Amino acid sequence: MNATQAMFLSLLSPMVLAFILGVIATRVKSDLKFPEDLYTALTIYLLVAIGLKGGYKLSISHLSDFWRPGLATIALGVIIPIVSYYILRQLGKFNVWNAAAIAAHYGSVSAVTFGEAIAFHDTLKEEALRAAIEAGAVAAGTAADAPAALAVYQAQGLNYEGFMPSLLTIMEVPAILVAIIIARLQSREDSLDAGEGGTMGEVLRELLAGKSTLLLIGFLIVGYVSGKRGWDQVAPWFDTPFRGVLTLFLLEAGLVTGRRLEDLKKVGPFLVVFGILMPIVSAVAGIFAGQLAGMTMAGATVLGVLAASASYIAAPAACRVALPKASPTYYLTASLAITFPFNIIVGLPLYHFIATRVYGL
Amino acid sequence: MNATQAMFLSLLSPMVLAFILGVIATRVKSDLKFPEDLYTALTIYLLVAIGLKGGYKLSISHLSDFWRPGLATIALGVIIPIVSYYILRQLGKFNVWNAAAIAAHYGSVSAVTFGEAIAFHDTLKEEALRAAIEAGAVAAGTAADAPAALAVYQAQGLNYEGFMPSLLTIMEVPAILVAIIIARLQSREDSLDAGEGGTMGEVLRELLAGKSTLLLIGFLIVGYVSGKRGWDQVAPWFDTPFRGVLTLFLLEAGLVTGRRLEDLKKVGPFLVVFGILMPIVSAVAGIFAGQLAGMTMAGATVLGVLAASASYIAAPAACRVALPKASPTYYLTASLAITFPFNIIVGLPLYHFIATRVYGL
Amino acid sequence: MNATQAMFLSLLSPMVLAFILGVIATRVKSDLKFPEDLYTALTIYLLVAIGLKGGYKLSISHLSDFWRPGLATIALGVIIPIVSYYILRQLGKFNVWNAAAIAAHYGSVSAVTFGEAIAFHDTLKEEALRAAIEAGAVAAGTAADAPAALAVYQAQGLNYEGFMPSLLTIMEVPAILVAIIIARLQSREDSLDAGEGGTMGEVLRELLAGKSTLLLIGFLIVGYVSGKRGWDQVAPWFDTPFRGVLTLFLLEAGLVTGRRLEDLKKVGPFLVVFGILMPIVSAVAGIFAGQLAGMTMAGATVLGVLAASASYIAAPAACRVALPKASPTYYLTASLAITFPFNIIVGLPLYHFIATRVYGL
Amino acid sequence: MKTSEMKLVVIITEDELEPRLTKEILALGARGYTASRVRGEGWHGARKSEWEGENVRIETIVPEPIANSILAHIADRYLPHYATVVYMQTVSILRVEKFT
Amino acid sequence: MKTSEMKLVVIITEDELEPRLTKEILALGARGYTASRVRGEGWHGARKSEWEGENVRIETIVPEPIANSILAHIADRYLPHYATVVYMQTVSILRVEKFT
Amino acid sequence: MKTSEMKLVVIITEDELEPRLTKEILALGARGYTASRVRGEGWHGARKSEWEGENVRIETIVPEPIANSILAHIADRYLPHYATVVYMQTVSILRVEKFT
Ligand SMILES: Nc1ncnc2c1ncn2[C@@H]1O[C@H](COP(=O)(O)O)[C@@H](O)[C@H]1O
Ligand SMILES: Nc1ncnc2c1ncn2[C@@H]1O[C@H](COP(=O)(O)O)[C@@H](O)[C@H]1O
Ligand SMILES: Nc1ncnc2c1ncn2[C@@H]1O[C@H](COP(=O)(O)O)[C@@H](O)[C@H]1O
Ligand code: NA
Ligand code: NA
Ligand code: NA
Repeated sequence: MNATQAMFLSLLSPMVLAFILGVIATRVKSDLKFPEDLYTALTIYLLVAIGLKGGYKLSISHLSDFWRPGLATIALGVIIPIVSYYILRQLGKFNVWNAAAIAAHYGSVSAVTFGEAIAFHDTLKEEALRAAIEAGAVAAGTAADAPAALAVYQAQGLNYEGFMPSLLTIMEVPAILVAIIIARLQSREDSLDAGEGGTMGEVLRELLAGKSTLLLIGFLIVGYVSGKRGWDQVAPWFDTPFRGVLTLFLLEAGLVTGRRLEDLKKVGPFLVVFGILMPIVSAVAGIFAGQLAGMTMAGATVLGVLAASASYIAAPAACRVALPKASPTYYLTASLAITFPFNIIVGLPLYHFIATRVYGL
Repeated sequence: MNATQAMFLSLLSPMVLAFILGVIATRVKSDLKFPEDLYTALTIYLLVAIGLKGGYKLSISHLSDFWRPGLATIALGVIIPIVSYYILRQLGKFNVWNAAAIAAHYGSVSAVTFGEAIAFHDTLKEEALRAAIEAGAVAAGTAADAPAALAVYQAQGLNYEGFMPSLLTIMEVPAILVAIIIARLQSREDSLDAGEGGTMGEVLRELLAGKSTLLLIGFLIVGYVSGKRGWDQVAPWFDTPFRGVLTLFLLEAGLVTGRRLEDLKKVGPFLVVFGILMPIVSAVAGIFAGQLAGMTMAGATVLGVLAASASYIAAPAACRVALPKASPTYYLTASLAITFPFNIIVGLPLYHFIATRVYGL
Repeated sequence: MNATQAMFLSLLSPMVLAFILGVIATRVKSDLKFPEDLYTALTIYLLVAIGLKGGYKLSISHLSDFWRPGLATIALGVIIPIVSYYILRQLGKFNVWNAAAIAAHYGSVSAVTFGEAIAFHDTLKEEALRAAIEAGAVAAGTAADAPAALAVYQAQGLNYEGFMPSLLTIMEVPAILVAIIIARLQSREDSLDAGEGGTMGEVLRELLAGKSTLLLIGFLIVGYVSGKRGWDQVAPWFDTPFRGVLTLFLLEAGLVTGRRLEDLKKVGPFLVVFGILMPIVSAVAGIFAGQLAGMTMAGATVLGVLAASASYIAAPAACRVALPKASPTYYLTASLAITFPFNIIVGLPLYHFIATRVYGL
Repeated sequence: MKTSEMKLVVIITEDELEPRLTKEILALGARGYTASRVRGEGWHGARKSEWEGENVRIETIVPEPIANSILAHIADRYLPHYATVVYMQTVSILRVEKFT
Repeated sequence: MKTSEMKLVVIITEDELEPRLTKEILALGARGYTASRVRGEGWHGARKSEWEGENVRIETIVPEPIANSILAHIADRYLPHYATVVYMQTVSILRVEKFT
Repeated sequence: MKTSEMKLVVIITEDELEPRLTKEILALGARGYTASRVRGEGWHGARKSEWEGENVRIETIVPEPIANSILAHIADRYLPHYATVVYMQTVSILRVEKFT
């Protein structure tokens, strides 16, 4: 599949279009508003669904290949915030606190962007199967999970590793810790440890017990332990309707992003450029790291997406506790109003395209 | 299918029974109460689902037949509020504001009634297929969307046009504008234009950016643009469980209606009679208009249902802004506590029956 | 299937694991929190789904066998609270009000425990079918509801009666009335009847119009009346995803239970022991009663589960009105933090094992 | 701005009582009220979840005599039976006609 | 504790007006506000469900002169057109710099 | 009605702090409190969505000495670190035993 087709496929998906519609709705001052708690409910659904599916996939795959991608993921989670921090300090002239907080967000990950990457690959697979059927390469009516279909995906590098959600979880935490350590070293102020809430231990506990990490790791284990039998019981709720629910979620994300767009002026042009270029740099790093770690092309692409994505569930909560002097306007606007839409709309097909070049497929 | 059977089929559907149960629950003073935001969440689901399906259907059908039904719809949207207004003023002795506001509601449409009309036709199709299988006309095990099944529906006039949700959207707006214009002409008071919120331009913007219009039009476009590929991705969430979700929604609608029943005394017998006869008149007008416009029998029936239905999402919001002197007790009670249940319980099979006579099927 | 396997199967289900994860989340002080209204929304879904399925199953089964299980259920609903009351008074030294309120909870039932029992049996059936296919007893690819599959379930006593949800509803009410009557007789205080809210009539009305009874009975009737045709319309929403939704619900139940665990100290060791032993006693009584009433093994097991389960929707609401002097700390902690997890985790496979012994299968 | 003085009565009680209590407040002469969903702890223990019940906070601005009859009514019918707290303050308002 | 006196202005009005009204309050000099979701009844009938609309309750602590301009603004722009109630009280606060 | 005077202390702060703060208020001698979900703006910017966090509004009726220790506690532990506003008023209450 070439770049234009992939771009097209991604842009015309109901998920991306719903996101754009949400942004437009705030621009035309629509009274459309999601109920206060629906966003939280959808987040819980998303995290549980991703965790469960990852755990199930893990339970049916070989773990021996896991350690290298795991190491690559940790490396990305450590390097990206350090690089981001220096760029933000040196070129962006941000103060220590804001630079560290933004760096924490860009080193960490976004589960929704990950979900959309999964949905994007599912669509790519369906397209590949359809094309193969049309070309007569496989029999008409071949089921999406029949061996013949899997071979088609395989040939086009569309099967990602089952443990991708584990990598999502792994990459969530280190960047935030790294950014906090940098901020402390730089500010030479240990007062943070003395103040209310905020010793390193507390921050770590907060991160591991934080809802996104807890749901992801927790349901990864649930999915792993309950295996195929468990998965079959819950798949009609957590798998089949996944892309439909994601459509609703992205509509809401569009509404939130649209409201944030007004803050773009406040954050200045540097952060806008950073919010677009940094993900591309990280994605490329992620794809190469994935290849080095011996991952499939789809796996490396998704690792690239993880590297490119900026957190907006775990990181904001952690920064409120650990870096209270950083301004939410900067880190929320950058991750939500710039990087998130960029990744969803342009990034996914772009990273897929880069990966096909890197893998020579 | 004869009138009694259709009546029976409609009355015994879980959706209608859930509505009746909701009304009973308030009558026996049950503590059953929907969470404050569940109603809004269900409304969003419903509007997105209707829009998406309509857009998808539109993308696979010929648009050349669209302009005549479109015109018929606009004509209904203009004429029904005018007729309603004069009936309410002359016979009902309502003041200008209340007559205009009620007329706006009856000229506009109810997406839930539309959803129930779709569900009703889906059930009719299933019944027709079952009967055909029993009669040996088609092979046992014929899938609901197999060509043989489609032929069965066709023969019985059960296939409605793919663009019906577009007509729903089209009919939502004009009646409200017409009613407001009437109110201003009649009251010779241009103060409205001068006051806070409420110039015609503002009202129009409010209507087009209003959540029901925005979601319907927006997802109609999303569904159209993302086509069959997009639809397949989201159908397990927005199509397969549609009637189940509608059942929950109608339970909640029943609770709201039940609470409103107490207001029946306040609004007086005239409005009760109006709330039952006006929909029938409008439905007949809608069916004939549909036939004139060359629509299928099912399409004309649904157009009749649209004409008969009274708005309770878009119109109340608009009237609060544009006709603040009208009393919500009248327009909400009439549309919610009289016309909505009448249409759901008696109207659907009745209009279907009328349509079979008009079309001679 | 032997006891260890069943235990294993139950413990490793996503539902039970989600419950355990919820408890752990509160223990590690996670910020994971369900939106305020999501719990209510899930409860409504659960009750409607159980009622509808029961009604549909009832509509396709013979009612002649119903009266004996019905009587057995009422007998259990009367005897369990009496026995509980005397144990709590004599051995536990609780005062009249608290003893009566706790007895009301243990005589009544928990719809979630029932739902989990149904899910447990569905899993047992799937396992039995898988085993039969592996053993070559039935052909590979046999559908879960094919006659051959039903014969497999039959042979292993895994088919429960279609009217089980009716029994759930029947057992909900009497215990609460019995407990209130006991409290009044014992306290020789008729002031209750005189005070605000709380005559027997009011309590009965409150119970029958209470949301859990109303939804269960209401949708049992809806399901019965709309039959197979109605069921097919709503099953994709109320049946297929049931176990997935239950997983979310049990996660939330785990969070609530976890928060209650702190109250364990307050209620003292007697109530902890009571909360574990009483359900076992009741379950055994329920299984024997079921056998006496001529029920299938699975039916008797589910009756045992009903007897063992303690209410936490209907009973707390009723006790707040009728026994305001009883302390919620006792009855909520006992039913939610002790008996509910015990039944879900250990009880289900244990009662299933006991039933296989009683039935000699 | 020219303002007048009125009494603000605030009642915090069990949420199931809202329909009944608001009807009574209006019957006692109040021209309106505002209600919101709250949770809390007090003599009757915690009321902060679905399981234990939650509370409602009702505030109404009324002339002093009506405030007194509302307080008397609450003291008589609610305080002895239900988890209830009530308090009163003086507030400055615009448009005295809206409240009398 | 050493406390200072400030005015607390409370506005109850139609929820759709929240974005506009809060912007205006800040423009008039308030340094912050707190808003919550409420329902109620009054001259304009019941506003307690999605269908009829709901209300918002906005409270803001401000120095007296700003309180007066907020009241004047409400009297001019909201009271005649929308379901609105407004009242003012005196409160004791800590950290006067936060409000001026 | 015979009423007594008490202090009403209202605290608006970050919602994550609710469990901790309410525990402390009760430890300082309050016999109860009422909490509700609010949003707002102030020195620390907007707090009106899941993303930025929301606020909680806690009100507690207490005798004057306890009110003072609550204010001192807030001034010491919350005002310097968290988005917090606190104010105090005098209210008339029924049933003084409930609050002392
Ligand atoms: N001292 C207090 N200050 C503020 N609210 C209170 C106080 N005491 C009780 N409440 C509220 O009033 C409700 C009923 O109080 P009680 O009757 O004391 O249980 C509680 O659930 C709290 O929401
Ligand atoms: N006397 C009152 N006391 C407290 N709140 C009131 C009062 N009157 C009206 N309200 C509130 O203010 C809103 C608008 O009032 P109104 O303009 O009188 O309809 C109502 O929906 C109530 O929430
Ligand atoms: N002047 C004010 N009046 C009322 N509420 C305020 C005011 N200033 C701040 N708040 C509330 O207190 C929270 C914290 O304030 P701050 O510490 O100033 O950011 C805000 O989010 C508002 O909800
Ligand atoms: Na990243
Ligand atoms: Na109409
Ligand atoms: Na029981």
